[in-house]
Amino acid sequence: MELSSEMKREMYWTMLLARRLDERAWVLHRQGKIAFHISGIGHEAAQVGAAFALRKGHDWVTPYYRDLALMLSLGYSPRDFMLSLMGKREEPNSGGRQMPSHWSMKDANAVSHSAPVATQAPHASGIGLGIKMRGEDKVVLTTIGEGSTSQGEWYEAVNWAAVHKLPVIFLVQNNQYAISVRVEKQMAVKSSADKACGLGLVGITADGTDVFKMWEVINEAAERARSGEGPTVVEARMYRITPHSSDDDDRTYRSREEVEEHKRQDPLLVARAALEKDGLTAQEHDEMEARAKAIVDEAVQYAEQAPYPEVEEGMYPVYAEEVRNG
Amino acid sequence: MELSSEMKREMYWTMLLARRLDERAWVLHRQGKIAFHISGIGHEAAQVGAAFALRKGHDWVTPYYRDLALMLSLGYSPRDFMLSLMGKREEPNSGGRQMPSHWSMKDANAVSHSAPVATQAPHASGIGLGIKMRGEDKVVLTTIGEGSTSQGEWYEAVNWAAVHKLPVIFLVQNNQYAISVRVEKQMAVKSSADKACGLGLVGITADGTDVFKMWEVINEAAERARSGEGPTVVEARMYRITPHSSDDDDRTYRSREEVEEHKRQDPLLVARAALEKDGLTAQEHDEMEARAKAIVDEAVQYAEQAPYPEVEEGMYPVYAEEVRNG
Amino acid sequence: MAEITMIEAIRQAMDEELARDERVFVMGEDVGVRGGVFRATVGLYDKYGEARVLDTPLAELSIVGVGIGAALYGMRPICEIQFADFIYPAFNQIVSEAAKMCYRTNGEWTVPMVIRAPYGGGIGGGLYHSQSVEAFFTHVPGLKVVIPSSPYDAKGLLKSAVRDPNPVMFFEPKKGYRLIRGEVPDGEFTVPIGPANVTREGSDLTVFAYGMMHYYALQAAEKVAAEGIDAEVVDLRTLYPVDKATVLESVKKTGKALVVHEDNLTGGYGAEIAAILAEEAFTDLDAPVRRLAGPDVPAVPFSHPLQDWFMVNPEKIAQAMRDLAKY
Amino acid sequence: MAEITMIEAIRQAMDEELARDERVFVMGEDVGVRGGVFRATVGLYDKYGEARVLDTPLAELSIVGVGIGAALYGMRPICEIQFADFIYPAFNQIVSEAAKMCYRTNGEWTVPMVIRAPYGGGIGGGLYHSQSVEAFFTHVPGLKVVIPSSPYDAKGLLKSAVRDPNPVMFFEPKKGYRLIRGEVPDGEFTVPIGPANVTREGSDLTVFAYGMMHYYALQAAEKVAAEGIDAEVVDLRTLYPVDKATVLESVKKTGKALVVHEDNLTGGYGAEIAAILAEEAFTDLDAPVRRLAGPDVPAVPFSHPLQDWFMVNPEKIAQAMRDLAKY
Ligand SMILES: Cc1ncc(C[n+]2csc(CCOP(=O)(O)OP(=O)(O)O)c2C)c(N)n1
Ligand SMILES: Cc1ncc(C[n+]2csc(CCOP(=O)(O)OP(=O)(O)O)c2C)c(N)n1
Ligand SMILES: [Mg+2]
Ligand SMILES: [Mg+2]
Repeated sequence: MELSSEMKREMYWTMLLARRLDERAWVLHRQGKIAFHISGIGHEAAQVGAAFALRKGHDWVTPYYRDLALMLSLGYSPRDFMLSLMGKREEPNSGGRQMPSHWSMKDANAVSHSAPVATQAPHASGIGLGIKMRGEDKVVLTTIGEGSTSQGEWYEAVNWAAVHKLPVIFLVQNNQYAISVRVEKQMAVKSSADKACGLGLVGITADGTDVFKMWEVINEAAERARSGEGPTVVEARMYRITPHSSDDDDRTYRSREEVEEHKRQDPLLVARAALEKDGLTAQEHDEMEARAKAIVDEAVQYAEQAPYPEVEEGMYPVYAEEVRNG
Repeated sequence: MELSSEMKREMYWTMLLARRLDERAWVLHRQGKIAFHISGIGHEAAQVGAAFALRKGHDWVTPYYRDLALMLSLGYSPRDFMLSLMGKREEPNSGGRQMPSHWSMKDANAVSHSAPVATQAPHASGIGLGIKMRGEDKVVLTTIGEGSTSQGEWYEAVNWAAVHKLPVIFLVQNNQYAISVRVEKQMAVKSSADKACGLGLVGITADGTDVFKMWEVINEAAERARSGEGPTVVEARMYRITPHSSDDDDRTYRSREEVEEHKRQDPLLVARAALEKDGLTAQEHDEMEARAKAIVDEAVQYAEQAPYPEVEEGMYPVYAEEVRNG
Repeated sequence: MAEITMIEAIRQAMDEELARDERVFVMGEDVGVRGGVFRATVGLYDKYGEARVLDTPLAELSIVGVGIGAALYGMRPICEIQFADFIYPAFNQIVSEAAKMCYRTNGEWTVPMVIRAPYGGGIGGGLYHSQSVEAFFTHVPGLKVVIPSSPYDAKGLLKSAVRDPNPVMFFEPKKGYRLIRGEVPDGEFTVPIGPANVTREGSDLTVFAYGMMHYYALQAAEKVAAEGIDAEVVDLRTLYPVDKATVLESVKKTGKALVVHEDNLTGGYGAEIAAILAEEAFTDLDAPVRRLAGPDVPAVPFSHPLQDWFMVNPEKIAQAMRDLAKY
Repeated sequence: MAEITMIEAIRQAMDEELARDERVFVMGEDVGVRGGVFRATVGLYDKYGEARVLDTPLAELSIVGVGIGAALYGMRPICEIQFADFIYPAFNQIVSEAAKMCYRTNGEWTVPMVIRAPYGGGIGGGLYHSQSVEAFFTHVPGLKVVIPSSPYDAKGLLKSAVRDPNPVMFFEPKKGYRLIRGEVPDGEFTVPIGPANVTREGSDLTVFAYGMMHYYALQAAEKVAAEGIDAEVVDLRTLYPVDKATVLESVKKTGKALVVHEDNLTGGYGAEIAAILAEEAFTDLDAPVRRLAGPDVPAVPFSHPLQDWFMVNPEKIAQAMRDLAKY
């Protein structure tokens, strides 16, 4: 399968929108309008490449907190994101109960992410088991940071999928850091994809700054999964361009030069260069930017005016019997 | 380094003694004299080979429940074992608090084993970290069953050791079964030693029915550890000749033919054949047997007459301040 | 109606639920060909096949974590933890994920699953095959915690648990697996999760218990009845959420309460019952709320005299009842 | 004597213990170069080097499991869990191993280690950065559980914890890290693990609390003092083993008890205090034992109005005191 020009532009557009939303979150934080933001800047190519390789609404995803671009690809809206940043009632992940960026979107088969890292990985294997039991041709994608692959939880999930040949794609977004801790202190192998060889499944290391390459790799993994050949670990390599979160001060553990150097490999620049070769004009790009800005502005405005939850809402739904609609 | 004939005989003697003790435990169980036994029959070569490659009282061990032969090699006595089977007060692992075969022997640097599988693996890495911090030339050996390497606990322990190049040997005793579950349902690789490649350390699969080969392999791993080259995973392959424990009925999940076939590769027979080539006579062997029988008889008698704990002893020592001597 | 054992009742419940709903499946260590180390799943592998009666890797964390994923996908997993003592590796998945999923998604996702585990001592299992773990879960909103004490309840409650839309922790008193027998109807029935059960009416004092200790409490009540003490016995059954109304009503009547469990005393489930009574039955109480429980040592020791010392038994319960009646 | 913050007191304690005893080392996620996400270990990496201030893999199970191994070997690890909410992956190692090692070996092996973790809500952390987890550990014989509420106690208790021959769970009220300030002597001192602390004498009722809630309880007591209610306040400090004597003595004097914590109500630590009073202070009590705690929902929600709704605060405590005083 080949990506059409139209599809490529759609992918770039999603990356761009994610980036502008993310940047705006940092601004809102500086303005004191939101309390917390955890950023996906630098991760957009891997996420959009992966998401576009899935059949939306058919395949499943158990994402992690940096997956704004991935979630947008699946239909999560800029408004949803802004509502989540502000803890507003309408926020669809949790009605204001969860921190921002802890996604959940049932329509899109995107399962809720909690916060303790790696817990989503066994869920993906369980979903894969369900798919296999029902004999369906779905796949499940689960994402994680490289640091979090140190958790036994991730190992057990991958092992399950390997033993049962489940249709799961384990996408590791290796941005070189777990907060302040470099990847060399997490693992003695060069790539988390190397871990696959110890568990009996395919492992692939890919350039996570190249959205079209990522699409290819995940597309292949999905094919493998659909045809019953089992799971794949994919490590996408990129760099976390921002601090870990709005609570972090990354100057305490890495130099500005290091960060600046990696900005040259910004996945947005990489994709834009490719699209320009493909005919994208400066004017078209300006229009995209203008559209993104308008959307972001509107989303912020909407979310700012949206109400907070009523305090009574804190009491439920602890149990399924207590779920209320609306 | 080469094994002397004397050393080889000592190793064989330890295997034989372990076997006879183990067999007696099954008899005691049939007689209703003990409530529980978990057997190491079939595992003796791997354990004795490994133990003899260590510097006793210098190196450290975090063992698991099948390690009777390993523990005997380190100085655990037949009386200790019988006291443990009977839950007697003098039992040195725990004063009757722990189930049989849940070893602990501080003199020998053999750390207490609990029962939840795989918990001993991170302890080994922690001991290895201590050794490294102090700059000592000790190694730590930790043992486990192949099924238990499915636990995230084991993965995390091995990963730690690999990242920090700790002097740890992870010995997996692959006896084909975890109770009733065959190894193919635990892992998608052929050997748990293959898991090492995913974690960046050396992995070696060895014939666990050949005590002298096992000695060599562990000896090499220990050399690597002592010289700062880091940890090794060794899988010793053997067969669990008995049911999982005295509570198990293995006829429900495997055929008698399968078991009989594997008995031909009994590590005791293998070692004896090698020693006979080395000059061991039938008469010498008979003497060994007679000595073993006498020792086992004496141990049983001693343990039978030994007192149970006083009920007051149940109350302590919950905290280190409450430890009593004697 | 046949008299069957507790374990047979549990097996029947799973069998019937597997037959009733194809989303239901069973997984755990040795539950397949072996039929479980306690034989709770015997015959199910042959009847429903490997896909629905799964031998898992030896890894509790993922038994539960994979179960949660399957539940999210629409299946109804019954996960067996071989001994309650081995549930701790799965603690994160249970507490962070299963319990909080409904609340944290405002109900968008729910986790209908059952986690079964044999618990309790008195079977020579020593420190790591005898533990009671309920108190770790009766503090976790989002979970339901159930412990049956009779074959009837075991079957009826387990069937309810499988049909419940929430994660249900189902702890089975292993000492009672073959020891406790009782009448169980052949056809379909369920016992609702929620209500406690007054299994013996009385007027002098109330004994609150569950699982094996409830079985013993009834024996103890018979014993002291002969001495003129008329005890009410309440089988708590659903420990969480707790059936406060039944607890309070009983003490309103009797004025005296004894709470019994085999788990360690301090921070055990009995503390919550005592606290409820201290707060909401203040004027009803004619005596201090007594707790009878395992001592505060790490777990049941192996050696027989030590095990006997640890375990609560009918005679210890009877003695506590006598003391309380005298107050 | 300088006035310092709670977090500075904690940092000082570790600094001094690292200097005093070369067996002591600190490990955890981001504790090295970064100095901890709350900056509790700032400067220690530079001062003591990478070998003694270790950035670990992101894996709590092995942070604790490796710590246990090191302790068995003779070291004195201080393990940091970044947020108490993330301690569950280590639950098995803490409960099965650290807690039970001494008992199960009849004292042959002991595990002298400290596990530090920030806990508690009110800081906008939502469901997974606000949890109180003490009740899971105050039910585990073999552990000691400590929660300081002042810089003085934080420093003195942490130093005692490092020197204690047992595993000590040391939970730090993160909301108080920079908010709570107090005088702390410069030189060597320790505060013993064990005794609770009567921080305000009073005659009308007793408030039992710890951590942030104790800080608030003192504020509430001042508030109601102006209204003529003379409250005694007890800082429980060492939650496990509990200092029963101090608890009972105070209620003997005041006759009324309010137990406060921010953790969920049901099965929380307050239940044990209430149960002790219900059993051993029956004749001293002039009113029901009141518990004021977080509601029984999975954890503190993120959105500000919901967080405020969840959290116990000085005004809620004052109100509960007024109600109780009136009884
Ligand atoms: C179990 C657990 N421990 C600790 C944390 C705190 N924490 C949040 S993100 C993070 C680093 C994650 O690093 P990585 O997996 O590489 O993902 P990244 O953030 O770099 O994308 C840590 C330690 C957590 N959320 N969960
Ligand atoms: C955490 C945990 N889960 C389950 C058990 C019950 N159990 C005891 S031994 C065993 C099988 C172990 O198999 P393996 O690791 O291959 O070792 P083997 O017994 O074959 O030597 C199981 C499931 C346990 N002890 N601990
Ligand atoms: Mg990272
Ligand atoms: Mg095995």
